[in-house]
Amino acid sequence: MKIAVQEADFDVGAELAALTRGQPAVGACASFVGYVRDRNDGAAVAAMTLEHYPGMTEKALAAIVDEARGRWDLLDVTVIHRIGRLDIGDQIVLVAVTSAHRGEAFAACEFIMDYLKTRAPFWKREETPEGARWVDARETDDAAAGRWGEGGRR
Amino acid sequence: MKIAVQEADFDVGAELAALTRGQPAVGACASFVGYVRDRNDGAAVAAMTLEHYPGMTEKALAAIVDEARGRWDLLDVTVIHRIGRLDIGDQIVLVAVTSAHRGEAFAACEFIMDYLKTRAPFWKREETPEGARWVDARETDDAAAGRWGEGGRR
Amino acid sequence: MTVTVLYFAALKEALGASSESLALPAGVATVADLRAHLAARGEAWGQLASFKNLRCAVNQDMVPLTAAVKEGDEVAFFPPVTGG
Amino acid sequence: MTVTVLYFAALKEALGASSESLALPAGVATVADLRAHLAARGEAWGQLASFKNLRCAVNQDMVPLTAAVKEGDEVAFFPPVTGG
Repeated sequence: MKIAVQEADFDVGAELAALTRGQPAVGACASFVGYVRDRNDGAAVAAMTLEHYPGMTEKALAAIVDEARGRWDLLDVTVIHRIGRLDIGDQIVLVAVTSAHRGEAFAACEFIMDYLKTRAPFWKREETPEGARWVDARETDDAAAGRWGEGGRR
Repeated sequence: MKIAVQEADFDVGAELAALTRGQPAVGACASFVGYVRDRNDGAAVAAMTLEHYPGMTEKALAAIVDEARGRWDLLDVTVIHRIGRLDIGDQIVLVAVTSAHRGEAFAACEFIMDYLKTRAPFWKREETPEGARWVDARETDDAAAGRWGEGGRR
Repeated sequence: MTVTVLYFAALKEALGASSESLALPAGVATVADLRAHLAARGEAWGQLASFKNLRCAVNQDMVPLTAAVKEGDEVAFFPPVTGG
Repeated sequence: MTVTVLYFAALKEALGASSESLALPAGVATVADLRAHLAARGEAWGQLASFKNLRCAVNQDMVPLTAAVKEGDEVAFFPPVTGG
């Protein structure tokens, strides 16, 4: 398991290779990368800065990954989340999950992203033509995390 | 949209970069890679050979991707499926989907994999200690594809 | 009418054939008719009648066995697919 | 008792404070009590009482405002998270 919170960019190909190389039981790798978009909530975005809560961030991500490993039969998980100033098109987050079978890899990858969005202490501040603004939490993210309930697949 | 059926291996990092580079509207990229596992249905597997139906394969994959684009608001899709002889740990298939938001990217990526598993004319032949054998279709794959029904998210 | 018939994977091995061009007698109007016509050759071909979960495609689209067959069609028989 | 209090993101900006070590009067037993104690400072601090969807963590675990506060705890207040 690898969990990293860092300013530096990451190399998705290298991270997936590290998860799967020399792992003959791996049949499936589901992954997700989030990027800085040029628009959000109807406004043009020029760049953003990601603030976090050092210490709690790593702890929260580890707890989310542990919960995923308790729900599904996973082989390995990598979560990398960037902080600091990011430009349009920059990678923000990588979640990659390996398993013997695809269903578990897909479910766990989406679960980790949904929980990360509502439980990991990161905050985005966007730069727009009207000035900088803190991004508001979305109700759809709470709904996405809520789908997973207790025990059921979703 | 890129659909390829090829003997050559593929570079996941390069394929994801090609999908997202210079695309400022991309907020999410969900991807899946399938690998040759060392075990299947309780037997050790040494290698496998993938046969396909040339012509129909590309047509079936394009139809599956079109169906996904009709169901979700996607920005781009890449599907690469290898054929020929593959060793343990080799990459078999890549499905990568970009969208503005993660929910659509995840759903479409899993949908394409589920449909590919039941509708694209590929057949796996495994080499085991007891000789070569054609892999049997799984009922769980039919069930996975059936989840998507008509119209609903799943 | 004349059609091209293709066989894949375990079925190709069982029949010892991968493709053929075939002139069909009158009365062969559907894929199911074509299967029965081929199975009537006997020996290995008899397996076509009982092959488990036999799938078929006409002109590279998967179709049910009740689908029509026309002059010049490419008809393929194969087991359930197992890619990915 | 003495606790460390942290503020993040929009809340940090609104309060003009990022962290402080604070000796609490008797009667402050929960995070909600602590919030009321801070809001009573007046001016910008009054926003704490009405901050929309205020979240809190004690010793780096997200908890409800009803959670207990003990000597030496690290208590954090922040808006709903928006990472990913």
